[in-house]
Amino acid sequence: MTLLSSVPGRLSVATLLVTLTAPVLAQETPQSGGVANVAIQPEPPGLMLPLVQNAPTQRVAGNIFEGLLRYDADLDPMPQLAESWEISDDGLTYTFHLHPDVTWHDSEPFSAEDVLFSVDFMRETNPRTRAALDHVADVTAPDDATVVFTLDQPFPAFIQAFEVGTLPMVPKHIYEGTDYYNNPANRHPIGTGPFEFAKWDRGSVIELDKNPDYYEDGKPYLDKIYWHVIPDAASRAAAYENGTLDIMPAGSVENFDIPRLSEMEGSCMTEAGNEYFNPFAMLWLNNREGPTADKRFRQAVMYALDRDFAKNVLWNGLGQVPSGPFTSSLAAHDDDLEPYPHDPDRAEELLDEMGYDGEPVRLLPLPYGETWTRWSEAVRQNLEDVGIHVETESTDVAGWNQKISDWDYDIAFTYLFQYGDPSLGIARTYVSDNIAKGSPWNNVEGYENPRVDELFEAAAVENDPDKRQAMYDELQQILHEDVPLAWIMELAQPTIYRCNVHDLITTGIGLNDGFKNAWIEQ
Amino acid sequence: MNFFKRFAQNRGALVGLIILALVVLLALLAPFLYPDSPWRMVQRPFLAPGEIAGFPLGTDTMGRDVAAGLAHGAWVSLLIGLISTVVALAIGVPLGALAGYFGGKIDDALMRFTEFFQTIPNFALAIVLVAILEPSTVSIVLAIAIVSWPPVARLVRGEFLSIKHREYVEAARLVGQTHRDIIIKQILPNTLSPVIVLASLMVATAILLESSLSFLGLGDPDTMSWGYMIGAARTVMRQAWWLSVIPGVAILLTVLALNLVGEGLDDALNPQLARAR
Amino acid sequence: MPYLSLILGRIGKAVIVLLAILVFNFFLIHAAPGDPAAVMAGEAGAADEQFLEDLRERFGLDQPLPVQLWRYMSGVLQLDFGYSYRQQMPVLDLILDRLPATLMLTGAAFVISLALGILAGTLAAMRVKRPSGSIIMGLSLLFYATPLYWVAMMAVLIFSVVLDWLPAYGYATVGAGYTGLAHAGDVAVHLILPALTLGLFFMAVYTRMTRTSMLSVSQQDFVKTARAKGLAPGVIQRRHILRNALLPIITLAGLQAGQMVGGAVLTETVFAWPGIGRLMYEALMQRDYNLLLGIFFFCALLVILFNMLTDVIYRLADPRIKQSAA
Amino acid sequence: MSELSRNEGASADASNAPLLRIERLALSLPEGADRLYAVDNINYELNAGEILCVVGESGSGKSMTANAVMGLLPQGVNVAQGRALFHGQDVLALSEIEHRELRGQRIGMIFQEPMTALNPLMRVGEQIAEVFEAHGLLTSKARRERALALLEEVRLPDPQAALRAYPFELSGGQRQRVMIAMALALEPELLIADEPTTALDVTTQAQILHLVKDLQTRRGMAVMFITHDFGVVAEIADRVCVMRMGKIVEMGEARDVLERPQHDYTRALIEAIPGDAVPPTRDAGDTKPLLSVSGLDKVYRSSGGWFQPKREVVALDGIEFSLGRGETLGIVGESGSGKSTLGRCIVGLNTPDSGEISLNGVDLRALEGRELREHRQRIQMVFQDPYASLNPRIKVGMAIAQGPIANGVPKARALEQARELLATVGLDASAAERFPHEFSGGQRQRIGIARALALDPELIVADEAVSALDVSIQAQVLALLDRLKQELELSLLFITHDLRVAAQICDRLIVMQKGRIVEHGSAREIFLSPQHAYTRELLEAIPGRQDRRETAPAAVGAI
Repeated sequence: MTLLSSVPGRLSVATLLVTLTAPVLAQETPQSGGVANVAIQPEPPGLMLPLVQNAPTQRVAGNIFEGLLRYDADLDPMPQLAESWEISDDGLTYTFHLHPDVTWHDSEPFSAEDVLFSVDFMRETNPRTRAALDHVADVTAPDDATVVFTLDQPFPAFIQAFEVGTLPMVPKHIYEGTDYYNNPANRHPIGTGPFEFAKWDRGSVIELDKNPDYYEDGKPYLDKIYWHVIPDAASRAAAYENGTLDIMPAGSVENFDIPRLSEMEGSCMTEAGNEYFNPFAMLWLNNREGPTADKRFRQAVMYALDRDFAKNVLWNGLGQVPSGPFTSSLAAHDDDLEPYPHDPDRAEELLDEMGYDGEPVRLLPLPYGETWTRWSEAVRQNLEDVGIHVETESTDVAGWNQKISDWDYDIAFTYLFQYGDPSLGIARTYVSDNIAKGSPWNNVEGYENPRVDELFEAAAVENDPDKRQAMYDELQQILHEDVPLAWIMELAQPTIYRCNVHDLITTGIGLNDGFKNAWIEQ
Repeated sequence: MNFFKRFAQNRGALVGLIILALVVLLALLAPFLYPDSPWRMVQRPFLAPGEIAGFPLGTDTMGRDVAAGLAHGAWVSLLIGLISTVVALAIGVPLGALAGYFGGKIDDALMRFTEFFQTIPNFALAIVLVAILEPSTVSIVLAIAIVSWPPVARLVRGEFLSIKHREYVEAARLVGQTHRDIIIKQILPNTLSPVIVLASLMVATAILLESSLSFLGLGDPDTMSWGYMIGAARTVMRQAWWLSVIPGVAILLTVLALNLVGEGLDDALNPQLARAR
Repeated sequence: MPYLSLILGRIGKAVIVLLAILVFNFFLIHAAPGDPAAVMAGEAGAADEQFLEDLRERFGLDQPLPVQLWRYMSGVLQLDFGYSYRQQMPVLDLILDRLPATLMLTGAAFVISLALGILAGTLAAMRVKRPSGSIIMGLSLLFYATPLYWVAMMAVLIFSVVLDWLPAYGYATVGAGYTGLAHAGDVAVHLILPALTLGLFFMAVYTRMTRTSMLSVSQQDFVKTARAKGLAPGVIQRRHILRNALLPIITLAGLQAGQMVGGAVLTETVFAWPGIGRLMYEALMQRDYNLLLGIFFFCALLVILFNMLTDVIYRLADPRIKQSAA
Repeated sequence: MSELSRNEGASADASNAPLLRIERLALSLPEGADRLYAVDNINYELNAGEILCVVGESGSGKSMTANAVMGLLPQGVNVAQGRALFHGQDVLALSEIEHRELRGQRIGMIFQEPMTALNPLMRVGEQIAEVFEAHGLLTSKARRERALALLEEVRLPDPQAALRAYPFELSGGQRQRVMIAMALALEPELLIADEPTTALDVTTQAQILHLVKDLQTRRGMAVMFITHDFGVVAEIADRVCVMRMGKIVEMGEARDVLERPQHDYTRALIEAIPGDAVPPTRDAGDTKPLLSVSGLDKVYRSSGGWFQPKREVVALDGIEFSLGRGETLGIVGESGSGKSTLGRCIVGLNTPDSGEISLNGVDLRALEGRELREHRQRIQMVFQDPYASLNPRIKVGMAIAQGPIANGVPKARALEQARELLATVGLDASAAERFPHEFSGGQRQRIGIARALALDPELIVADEAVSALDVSIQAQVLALLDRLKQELELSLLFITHDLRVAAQICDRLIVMQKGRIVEHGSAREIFLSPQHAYTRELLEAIPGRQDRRETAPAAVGAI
C-alpha cells in the first residue's frame, strides 16, 4: 500500500523544507478566528469543481469540496472523507470506510450513495478521472458508510486517484437526473468542505464562510476567506505589500518579484505543496517532420539550452534542472542519469553532422504570463546562438491549444503534471497508442518506440517494486538518448504568505487541498 | 520657401523636428551601433544604467543590453507607426474621396461602412484583430490601420464636400475633365494639408497603440519594440525602475515630437489659424 | 411629429448597424484559431476526444457556422444573448453585472476629463503666448503623449505603494462591510486613481481642442461685435467664444464617451476594476464566443446611445440644427 | 428732411469743437505686409450730427482708423504715431477698461457681414440686452423692454418675435437692422458703420441706408460711414474723405467732391461707377438664336435622408428666352431670384427638372456621352469669386490648358495656346508659370476668362463675374469682356445683381424674381421705362441714382 514511500532516500528539497518547518509550527496551539485574504489569478470561470477543472477553480473550490483521501508530502494517503481504507493483497480490491456525521452544506447527510454517484458523474465529465479509473471494474456500496472498488488488474497507482481534484464528491440529491451543466447549483456550489460558498462579486472577490457544522471538531479555524481577483501582477504585489493580501499562491507573484516579497518583514515563503502535481516544463519537439524529426537535432537542442540560466534568472533559483524524463522527486527517478550539459559547441557539431541547412523552426511559447514569455525568448536566443534559425509564433491559450492539438508546431513550450507515479503522468507523453490529434495532453510529439510502449505497460501493473524500478531505469535511459522532447525544468511552486499564518500547507496537494488547518496568530 | 519659414517660426515644432530626427537617426544607426541581436543576453541581469562601462542604460531582466533594445526598438516603433499610417491612409483617403465626391447613395453606403467601424470600440477591435491574426508585425500594422482609417475617411470626405463645389472644380467639369482627373488632380492636392497634419498625429497614435498591444502581450514576439520593453519590465518596476522608465520616456518623447511637428505643420499649412496662435 | 419620425428613423438605423456588427463580429471571432472547448480543455490540464466532443456539442460548436449564426441571431432578436458555458451564467447577467462598474469608471473619467479639459483649454486660450498658457499646453501635450498604462503603473506605485494614500486596485474594500454612504465613499476612494488615469489622456485631448476651437472662434465677426458693445473680456470669453467653441467638442466628446467604455481595458486591468473592458479581454482570450459577442453588442449599443445623446445635446446647444430638422 | 439734418450738423459744428479729430495718425502693419503703414499720417475731423463717408477700395486702409478709435485693431497692427481725440480726449491712449466704457456706450459700430456678426447661439433679444448689461445699466426686465423698443425703432416687421429669434432665423437685412439696434442701444454720440450694406441686396441696401440716415437725423448723432461705393456716398454723405493706399487723397463736402472731384483718383472712382449713363442703343443683331431656353423648371428639394421633412424652394419656374449670336444678354435679379441656377443649368452644372435648352438648335438635354460633352464645351463659364475659381495648386498656364488637354490636345501645344490666351486677356505670357496666389483679384478674373476661352466657346456665361472686384477693376474687366466678345464673335450671358453693371455691357436684359422672368427687353427700354413694379423698385434702389437725377438732369435728358 505504501509502495512509494517505502523507497528510501528519495526526498526532494521541497519535502525537506516541509519536514524541517513542520515541527516548529506544530508546537503552537491553533487559534480560532481571523480572515484570510488570498490572491487568485486568473479569476476562476466557475466554482463547481466537479465540472470545472482549471487551476484557479481547484484552488478556491478545494475548500468547498472534498475527496475521500488527501496525501502527505511523500504522497502517502491520509484520511479525509474516508476515515480508513484497506487494499487486498492481490491489489484488486479497495475498501473505504466513510467518516460518520458528514453533512453537505445544505445539511443533507453525506453517504456511500453520494460516492457512487460521484464516480459516475466524474467519469462522465472529466477525462482525467476517466483515465485514473480506467482499471475499475466495479464500484459498490455494501452499506451507507462503505464503498468498495474492484479492479480488473493490479494498478498500484490507483490509491492516488482520490484527491479532491480527481474525484471530488458531488451531492447526489442535487445533481441526480439533472442537466449537470445547467444546474442552478453550479452558481452556488454545495460540498462537504470546511468552507461554504458565500458570495462572488465577479471580477473582484469570492467570499467563503466557515462551515460551522464541519465534521472535524474545532476546524476550520478561519472565519472567512476572501479570494481577491487582481489581474495585474504588479497590482497584486502592491496589494501584498500594503497588507491587503495575506497569501500569494504560486503563480500570483511574478518570479522577479519573489525575492523582494519573500524578504519583506513578516513574510514567509514555502515551496511545499506541489509534490502531488509535480509540474514539469518541457519543449515539445515535433518528431514527425522538419529538422526536429532528426534525433541529432533534438540532442543539439538539449545541448544548446542553458537551463541553469533559466533556473537562476527566470525562476530565481527555484526549481531544478532535470536530468531526464522523470522528475527528481519521483520515486522511480534514475539517479545515475547525467543531465545534458550546456554545450553549444557540441550542439553545433551535431547540427553539422546532420547537415542542418538553417531551415527555420517555429517556436510556440506558452501564453501563461511574463516568465514563460521571457523563457521563450531565452530559448530562442540559445538556439540562435548555435545557428538554429527560430521564428516565434505568439498566440493566446486557445491558439496554443489548437496548434498543439493539431501538431502544427516545430518546438512548443508546455508543462505537464507528472503526479506521483509514472503511469499517471509520464507514460501518456511517450506511449504510441496515445498519439491522437485533438488533445494537447497526449503523445503530441509523435514519438514511437515499441520498447518504450512495452516497458510502460508492464511497469504500470507490476506489483514488485524492484522489477518495476529496473523497467523504469531502462525507460529513462532510452528516452534520455532519444530526446523525444526537451526537459527543461522541474517547476517550483512557491507560496508567499505572512508568517503569522500557520499550517497553511499540510499536504502534498498544497493550497488546492483547502485551508482546513490554517490559522492566524492574533 | 514660405512654408519652411513659417514652420521654423514655431519653436515647439523645431524642437519636435530635432527630437524626431534624433530618433530616426538612432533607428537608422541601430544596425551599426548594435550589430548583434538586441535579444542577446550579454551581461548580468538588472545592471543599473552606468553600473558597468559599455552598458550606458544597463541591462534588463535577462541581461540584455537596454541601449541596444532602445535603438532597435526605435526602428520598430517608427516603422510600425509609419506603415500603419500609410495603410490607414490608403484605405481612408480613397473611401473618403469617393464618398465626398460622388455623394448620394455612394456616400451613404461608404459612410455607413465607416460608422460601422467607428461603432466598435477602437482598442477592443485592435485587440481582437491581433489576437485573431496572431501577433506579428504584419497583423499589428493591419489592426492599427483598420482601427485608424475612419477619421481619415471622414476628414477627406469633409474636405471633398467643401472643395467639390469650389468654382475651380466646376470649371474643370465644364472643360470636360474626367471624374478621375478631377478627384486626383483638382481636389486631392488641396486636401493634403489637413491630411498631412492628421497623418503626423496618426503616426504618434499608432506608436502608442503598438506599445499598448505589446504591453498586453500582443506584440510581435520576434521584434524588440519599446512597448515590449515596458510590458516586459512591468513586473520588475519596483526592482528596476529604469527598465520601464527608459522606453517609456522614449515613447513619450517620440510621440511628443510627432505632435509638435504636427502642430507646426498645421500652423505652416494653415497660415490663417497660425496667426491666431 | 417630425421628431418622432426622426427618432424612429434613428433607431431603425441603429438596429441595422447593431445587427451588422453582430454578424461581422460573429465571423471575426469564429475566424480566430482555437475554440472555447480547446481553451477549457487546456485549462483543465487534461482532455481526450470525448471530452472535447462533449464540450463542442454542448456549446453547439459542432453545427455548421451559418446554423450557429442563425441560432445566435434569433436568440438576440428575443434579447437572449446566449449562455457563457465557461462562466456558467447567462451572458446578459454577466454583462449587466459588470456594466455599472464600467459606466461608473468611464462616467467619472469622462466628467473629469471634460470639465478639467475645457477649463484648462479655456485658460490656455486666454493666455496665448503667455508662460502660463504654454505650461498648460506643455502639460497637456505630455499627458497626451504618455502611454496610459504607464501612467497607471506609476500612479499605483506613487499613490498606493509609496504614499499609501489611495487603494491600489479594486472596486471597494473587500470585507469592510460598508453600507449606504460609507460604501459610496469607499467606492469613490477606489475610483479616484483609475478615473484620473483614464481621464488624463482625454483631458489632454479636450484641452487642446478647446484651445484651438476657442482661438478660431475668437477670430469670428461676432466676437468683434461683442467687443464693440463694450463687454468685459471675461464675458466675451465665456458667453460668446466658449459657447460657440464647445460645439465641436460636444461632437468629439460624444464620439469618445462611447469609445471609452470599450477602451478601458488597460485601465481596468491595471486597477483590477471589475468592468466590461476586462471581461472582454478575458472572454477573448478564452474564446468565450457568446460572451464576447454580447460585450461587443453592448459596447456598440453604448456608442450608439452616446451618439444619440450627443445629437440631443447638440440640438439643445445649437438652435440652427433644430430648425433644419423640423 | 436732408436739409434739416445738414443745418443741425452745421450748428453743432459751429458751437463745439469737433466730436472726433484724427491727428497725424499712422498705424503700422505687421512685418511682411505690402506696405509699412495701414494709414499714414492722416488727419480728419468729424462733427456732431454729421455723416462722414470714408471712401476707398479694398486695402486703402479706410476701416483701420475706425478700428483704432474703437480699440479693435487686429493683432499686429499698432498705433505708430498720432492721436484720435474724442471730445478732446485721446482715445488711443485709453486703458482697455476705459476703452470698454467708451465702446457701445458712446461709440457704436456696425459691420459689413450681418450673417456672421451676430452670435449664432444667442437670441437676438439677449444680444441687445447685453449692451446694457455690459455697462451695468437697467434691470433685466427694463433691458428687455428697451430691446423691444429698439427693434421697433429699426423697423423690424415683428419685433416681438424677433426678440426671441436666433440670428439664423432672420434675413440679412433684418440682421443688419438688429446690428443697428444694438449699436444704437445706448444712444452713442458716434456711430461707425463699416460697409454695412455691401453684402445686401440692392433694395435692402436702400432701406438700410434710409434707416441710418433717418436715425441719424432723429438722434442728431455723428456717423462715420465707411464704403467703397460712391453711389452710397451720393445717397447719404454730408462730407467725404477719399482714401487710397493709407493716405487721404481728397476731402470735402459731398456735393463738391461728387460734382467737382479734384483728384484724379477720385474722379476715376466716380467715373468707374457703371450706369452713370443710361445704356446706349445697341444693334440687337436679330440673327437666328444661338441659345434658346424654354419651359425650364427647377425645384430644390432638401432631402436629408428618410427622416427630415422635405422642403421645396422653387428656383426656376417656366423660364423661356433666347440669345442671339454675338449678343449680350443680362440676367438681373436679387439673391434668391434663381438667376444663378439658370446660368448653372445652361452650362450643365445643374440639371433642370424639365424644359429645353438648345444650342444651335440642338437640345442639349437629349444628348448623352461624347456628343453632349462636345456641345457642352461650346458653353463656358466665368465665375464670381476670383479666389475660389482657380486651383491654388495648379499653375496658371496649366489651369488654362487643362481643358484642351482633357480633350486630346497635346500638352505642349495646349500650354502654348494658354500663353497666347494670357496675352489676349492682357496678361504677360510669363504668368503661365506662376501660381494663382501671385495675382490680384482682377488678374485672376482675367485668367478665368482665358480659361473659358481655351475651348473656343460660342457662349460664355459670366456669373457675377465682376461683383467681387473693386469698382475701378470692374470697369477694366467689363471692357475686356466687351472687347473679346467683339473680337471673337462670342455671345455673352451676363448674370448680375447690379443693374448698373448690366446697363454697361448688356444689349438686352431679363429681370428675374423668385424664379420667374418678370421683365424682358432691351437694356435701354428697361432703364428708361420699366414696366414691372419690381423692376422699378430695383432701379429706384440704385444708390446715388436719384441724386444724380437731381444734380445732372441734363445727362438724362441728353439721351
